[in-house]
Amino acid sequence: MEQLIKKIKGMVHLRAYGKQRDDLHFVTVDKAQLEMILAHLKNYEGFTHLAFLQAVDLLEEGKFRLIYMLYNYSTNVNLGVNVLIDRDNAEMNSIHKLWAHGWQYQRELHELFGIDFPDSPRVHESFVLEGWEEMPPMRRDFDTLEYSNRTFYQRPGRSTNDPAEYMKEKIYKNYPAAPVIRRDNE
Amino acid sequence: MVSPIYILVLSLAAGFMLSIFDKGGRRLSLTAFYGVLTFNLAVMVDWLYRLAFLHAPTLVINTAGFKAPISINLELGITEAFVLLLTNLTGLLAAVYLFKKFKESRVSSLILYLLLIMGVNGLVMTQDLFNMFVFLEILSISTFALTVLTKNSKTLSAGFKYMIAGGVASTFFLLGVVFVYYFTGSLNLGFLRAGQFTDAGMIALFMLAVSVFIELKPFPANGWALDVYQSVDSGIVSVIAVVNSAAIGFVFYKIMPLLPGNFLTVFGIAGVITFFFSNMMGLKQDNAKRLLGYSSIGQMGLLLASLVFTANSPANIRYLIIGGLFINHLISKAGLFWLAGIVKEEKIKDWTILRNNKPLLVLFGLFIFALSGLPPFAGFWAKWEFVKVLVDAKMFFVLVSVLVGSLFELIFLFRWFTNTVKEANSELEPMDPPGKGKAFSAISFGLLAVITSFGIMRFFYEFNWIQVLPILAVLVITLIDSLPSKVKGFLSLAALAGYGYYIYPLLESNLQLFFGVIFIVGSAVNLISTLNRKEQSKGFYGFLLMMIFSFGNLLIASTYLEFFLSWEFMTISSFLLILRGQKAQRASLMYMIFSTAGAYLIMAGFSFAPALTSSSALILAIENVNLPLISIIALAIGFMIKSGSLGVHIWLPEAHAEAESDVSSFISAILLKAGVFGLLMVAISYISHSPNFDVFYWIGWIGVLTALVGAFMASFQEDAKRLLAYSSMSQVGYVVAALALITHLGWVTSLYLAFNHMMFKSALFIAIAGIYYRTHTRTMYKMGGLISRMPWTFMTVLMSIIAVSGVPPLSGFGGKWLTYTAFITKGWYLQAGVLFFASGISFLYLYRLIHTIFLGQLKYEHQNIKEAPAWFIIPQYIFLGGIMAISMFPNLIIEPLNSIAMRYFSSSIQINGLTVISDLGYWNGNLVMYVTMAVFAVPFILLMLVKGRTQRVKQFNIVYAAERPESPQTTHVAHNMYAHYRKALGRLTLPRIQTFWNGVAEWAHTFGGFFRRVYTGNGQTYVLHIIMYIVVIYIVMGVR
Amino acid sequence: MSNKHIDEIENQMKLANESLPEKECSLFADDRPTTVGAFNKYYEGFLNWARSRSLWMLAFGTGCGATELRPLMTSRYDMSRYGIAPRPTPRQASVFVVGGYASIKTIKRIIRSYEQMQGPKYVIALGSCTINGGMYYDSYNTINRLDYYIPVDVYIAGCMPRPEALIAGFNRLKEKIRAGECEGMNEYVEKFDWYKKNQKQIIKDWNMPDYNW
Amino acid sequence: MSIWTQVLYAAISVTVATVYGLTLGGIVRKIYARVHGRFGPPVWQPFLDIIQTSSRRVSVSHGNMFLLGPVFRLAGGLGTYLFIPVIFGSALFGNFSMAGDLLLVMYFVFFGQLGMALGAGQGGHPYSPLGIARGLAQMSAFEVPFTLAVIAVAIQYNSLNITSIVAAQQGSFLNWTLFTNPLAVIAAMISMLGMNMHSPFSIVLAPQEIPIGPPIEMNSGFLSILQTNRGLFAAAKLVLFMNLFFGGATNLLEMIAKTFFIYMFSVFVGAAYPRFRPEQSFRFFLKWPTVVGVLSIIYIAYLGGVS
Repeated sequence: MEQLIKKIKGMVHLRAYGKQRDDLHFVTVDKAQLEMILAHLKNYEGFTHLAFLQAVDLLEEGKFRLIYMLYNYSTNVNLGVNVLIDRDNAEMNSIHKLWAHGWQYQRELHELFGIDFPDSPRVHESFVLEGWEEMPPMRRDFDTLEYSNRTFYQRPGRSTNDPAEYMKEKIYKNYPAAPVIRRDNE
Repeated sequence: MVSPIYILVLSLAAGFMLSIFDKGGRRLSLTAFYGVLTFNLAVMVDWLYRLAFLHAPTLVINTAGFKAPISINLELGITEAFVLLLTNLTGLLAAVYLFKKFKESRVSSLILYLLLIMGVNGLVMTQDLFNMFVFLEILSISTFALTVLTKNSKTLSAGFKYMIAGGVASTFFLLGVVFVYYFTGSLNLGFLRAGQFTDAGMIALFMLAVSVFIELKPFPANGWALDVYQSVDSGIVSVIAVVNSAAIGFVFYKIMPLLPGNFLTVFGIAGVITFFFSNMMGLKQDNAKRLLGYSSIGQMGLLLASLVFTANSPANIRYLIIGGLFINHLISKAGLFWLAGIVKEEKIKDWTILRNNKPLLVLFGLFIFALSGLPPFAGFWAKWEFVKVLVDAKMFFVLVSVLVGSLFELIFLFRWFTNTVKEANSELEPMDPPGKGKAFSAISFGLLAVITSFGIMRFFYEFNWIQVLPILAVLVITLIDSLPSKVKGFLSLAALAGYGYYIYPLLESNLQLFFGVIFIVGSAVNLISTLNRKEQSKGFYGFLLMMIFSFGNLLIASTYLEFFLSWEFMTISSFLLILRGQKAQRASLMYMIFSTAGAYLIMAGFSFAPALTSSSALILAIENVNLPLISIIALAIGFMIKSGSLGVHIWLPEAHAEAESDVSSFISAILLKAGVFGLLMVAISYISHSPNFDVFYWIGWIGVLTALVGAFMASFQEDAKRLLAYSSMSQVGYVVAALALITHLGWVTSLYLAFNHMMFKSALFIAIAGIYYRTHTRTMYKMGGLISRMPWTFMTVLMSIIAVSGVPPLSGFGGKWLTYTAFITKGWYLQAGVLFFASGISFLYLYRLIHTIFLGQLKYEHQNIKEAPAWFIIPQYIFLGGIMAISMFPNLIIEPLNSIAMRYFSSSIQINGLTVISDLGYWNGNLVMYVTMAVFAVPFILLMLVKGRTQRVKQFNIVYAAERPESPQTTHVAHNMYAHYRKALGRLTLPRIQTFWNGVAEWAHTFGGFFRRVYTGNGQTYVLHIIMYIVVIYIVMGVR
Repeated sequence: MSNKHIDEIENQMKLANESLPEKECSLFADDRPTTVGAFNKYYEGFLNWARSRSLWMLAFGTGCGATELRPLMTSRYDMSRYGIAPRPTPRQASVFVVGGYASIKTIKRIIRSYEQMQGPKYVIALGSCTINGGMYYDSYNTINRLDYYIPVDVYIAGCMPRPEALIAGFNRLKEKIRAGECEGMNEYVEKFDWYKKNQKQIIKDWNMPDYNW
Repeated sequence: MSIWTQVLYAAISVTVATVYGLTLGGIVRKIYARVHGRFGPPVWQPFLDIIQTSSRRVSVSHGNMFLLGPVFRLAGGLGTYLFIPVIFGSALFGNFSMAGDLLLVMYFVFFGQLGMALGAGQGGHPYSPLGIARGLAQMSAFEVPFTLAVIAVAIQYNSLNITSIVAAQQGSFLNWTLFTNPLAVIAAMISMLGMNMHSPFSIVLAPQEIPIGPPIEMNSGFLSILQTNRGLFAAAKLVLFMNLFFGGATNLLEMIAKTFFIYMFSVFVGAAYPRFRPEQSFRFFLKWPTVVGVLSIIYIAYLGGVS
């Protein structure tokens, strides 16, 4: 794995590298070099499978992090290739030519985060939200509660409880403490 | 009274003088040239008239003042006069055809032409062997010189080969002449008798005969001739192919009496072989003139064979056969060569431009029909009689070769014809208008063909006018063809009514009457649907009437020939009707091939049959005829081809599907019944005599399997008409199977089914025609939901499919009940089981038909279409009325059928009031109908009570798994509806029979191609062929 | 009343179906649903008894609560002994069990299926989500109150309610049916415009007719 | 016997058959439930269901053919039943069997199926034709062994008249076709599995694949008619089988007892086997049952099976 990282380092500008587990690594690369490195990983390093493509809204930094999670079937290693893109007018190149099913992820990202993938087929069709008109709902500055209140007729009198507190209060009131199971090896 | 010697003299003299005349201008020389040719013709007309009608004695002309054998003498009998008349006529017309060429080319061509004609005349008339040699040489040289007049390297080499081969043949002839003179001291044919020849003399005769034979281009020693046909100018080729061959053929005819029997047989067989193989090789040809060349060679072979094999026949029959074949060949071949010159296209696929010139197209069709030996042209009669002669002489090998060879010939001719008429060709180049001379010649021969055919029919066979009525109908309708289609339609209907009125008294038995109803009344109702035609439909009604009249004539035909003639008329007219379909090229060709094969079998079958003893209609007279087994088999197969039985059915779906939609109903509902009628006729003869082989047991199995396979095939079709076509095949399979039971109940069943099928299949085809008229598609999955747009048509289809499927209470159930009862009574249990299976399968295709067209989702493009026009609706409801009537009162039909069958068997059913009782069970159609109505009413009332407030919704208001349908196309389940059945049956669904016939076609082509390799194109090889051929013949004949 | 007059009234009864493309308008029925009243008291009572003993449930799992329907069908709880049977098509079903949270996408299908059921029809709403949004009360994508979109006869609270609770709910429904209180079908028609307004407010992509017959 | 008496008798006979058929349906559901280890619905559940569906206040129709589809179906069931003599020698249960013989009954079965197929077809739902295509194809397959068996029976008794077939089996239970021609009975009983469309031959309704198939658009009153027919038609088929193969019945009790056991055969098979795929089903019927059917004919017709 180190060799691979080195190799990547030799090829592109490696912004960050992190190792989560033995079989789970993350690298962060530049936006412009992403396609190149993905193609390389797919064609020469055996990362033939795109497990998912997901985004994280880094509101505070004004960025989106896109995670291309690749998987190598022969070594059973996951490699997440991260790339940071601007949050305003977010736009990214499409990878549907590398992985045909990529268009579906991109369509999802377009709908839920508002990230555009100009070449991707059918990217502007609605994915799960049929006819959504507001701000893309997965952006962190979208206030779902406000939206829900505005749209979905809250039923008055609804209250929320913390389940643990609630159970202690209502069900186990008569018990001094919750029963604790002790095991020998502890 | 001019002595024919002047023909020779004048031709020769004119030949020498022409070059002098030419100095005075081409006009003068041409006048002299045509004058001489006309003179020749006039002399022959005169002589033929004298000989034939004034009974003048055979003219013998002695030259140089001596009598034969010292001098050369000429003879002009009626035969010579006849041949010369035709050859001179052809010579003249060919010259007319070549007028432009003659005007432009050097004068020598005129001289050569005259010499050629003189040679021909001399050859025919001379009685002296040496003289014959001289004329042969003259002919040969002038021919060669004429061929090279068309100047290009091809003709040069072709002509050279011709010359060489002619030289070789002449050498042998000369040797023969020398030997003959050596052994007999005479060269005069009149003085030479076969008996005078010793063994050595035989060699002389052999040389003589074989050289003439070589000149007639026998297979395979004929490569030298083919190039000439292909490369030389059409006008001249027509002379070579027709006139030269005729003269040489006549020479052979003249020396025939000298030859011993075994020589003749070998020559005859060689002729047949030539006929067979030339035609087989013709299959692969795509060059028009070369194809005609093959055909010419083949025809000459046939002519030769007929000369040999009819030697023992009565004179008039012999004249008919030889003369018929000869005239037919002469007219049609010359005509076709001339057309080839007019069209100026080498490849037959380029002949499509002929479509631009309708009269020429008609002429082309005429010649093709004549050459194929179809009635009413001379070749048909000759072939009919020839087959009879061959059968009487028990020459089965020859018979088969002749028939198969004829079939080959028909195949390539009709491929050419259908290709010309129907081949898809987006850009039709305009055709140059033919020169006047060219057109005149061709048209004259067209007329001559018609006149001779009428002559034969009128004078030789003395046919009643009713037998000729089909042809007359075509002619009359052609005359009024400029009238609007509707007027012609009504006139046809009136004509049909008149015809029906006329033949009604001629129908002596109930059986004829029954088929009369199917043929005439059924056709009349079907004809209503054609009244919807908007365009002028040129020629349509003529052929339609021809077909219907031929149906009727089948009923009243009282001899084999009359029957067969009507049968052939029916085939021709139905072929032409099918050919009118838009993409009917392949379909019609296949139909024609199979029909003709069937027709040949029928012809052979009739030839095997003993003579009729009574003068009543054939269907009745046949009772007293004990048909031999071979005749029964041949006839049965022939008729089963027409009724589309398994194995020979592959023409059927194509023809039904590709014919125009209002024609298909005729084909299915009525034409197929003609096959049944024929088969019934065979069966009638069969039952009256005790046969030792149970043919009909096997026919029964074929019928049963036809029913099953037809039903299966129908289930897998996407094309509505194809589906109905296979359904027809299946239903007629039932009819044939029931007929094959040869029991009373079986025949009642068979006729009941035939009648029922006529009604519901007409209704269905007309319904589909109406739908096609509105939607312009036959592909079922492109329709759907039409019930709301075409409720009347839907009703027809609904009722009809109930009638097809045999669900009570409609008439179909009667058919099923009779069928199973009949089969079980007879003891054909497994057959009954298979039939039941077939009837189960029929639900598949019937449901498919009605669902994919009428139910399900209506397509966007059909949202606003209208109900089919009334002209389509009216006949449908007439048929529906018929179905309802016999459903409600089955006795209407069961009783007459019972009486028909009782003529041949004792009755096996009782009719007790409205109940029909058989040995096994009983059936009361009337009560079933009432009970059905009652049981239908009860749930209906119940439903009205419980259904609550009903909302009528539209086609997209379906549950569709909580989604909404996207489009009617994707929501309508129609395409490949029975995929699962196909999957279950697996390899059983492969089209094996189709594959088989494709294999046969492939095989024939390969063989044709294989034998064609004999023709290397090398002159030396060809000479070698000739020598080897002579050697082989020599050995085969056993000349010592 | 003249024919013309009747036509006018009928035209008023028609739905606009504005969201359908032009060429599809003729493919969907555009009639307004109408109320259909009960029969006389005793006969209707008998029918209601029969209806309550034969509840045909639409087998359409609309949310996670549908998981609880499986044990209900199978041997452990065996709903068939109460006369409850699943039907695969809304045309034949009489009870619609809405299985928990309903996203916008799902509610569209729920409405379509509900309208395609033939009345009298009943709705059992399962789980807290259908009552007030449950744990998804603040989601941008799930509704909070089912009764704003279709009439509900019985709510079964819980997240999720166990099969026993479902059986209790069905029994409650039966009682209501027998008491003749389940007129959701007519209620829907009477407040049709209100329901449609609520539905269309959240379902922006309304590519179906206004009433799915 | 006047026509009105006959109609009255027929009405009684039909009612009895319907009630009986529906009860059988209830019993089947009970049995299935017990095989699953459930209590199952009460045996009268089918009646409740019919009342429930027919008491719907509204219904939806896709057109006239859709409306007539269920009518055709029930008329088919009624007709089939009415042309079968139910109880040997009984005027009350003799029905209209004088109108036709066994062939009429066999073909009247198709009347309802064809009509229903047309009605369902007009529903416009894609699953309807899918189900019908399966049903028709399966029908064409299972009719083969059944027909062969019927032909064998016809040969054996030299009659297609149901009454005389039953008459020939009277006397001792050893006269039943079951014992005199066992091969035919085997073929017929296997094809009955297909007719009754319990699994493994339940490919038409197949709720998990093509939710309920042809009647998917059928609702309210239309459905109740179909349900009624289901009871009646089941009874009709059973009575036919009883008459042909199990000696018929001389009284109502015997009829009920016999048909019950005939029916249980297909119920037990159905409870024990999973569903075939369509092509497996077709192939199954065209293989061994057909062979058995052919053997039965050979046995009867050629090997002197009729002693």
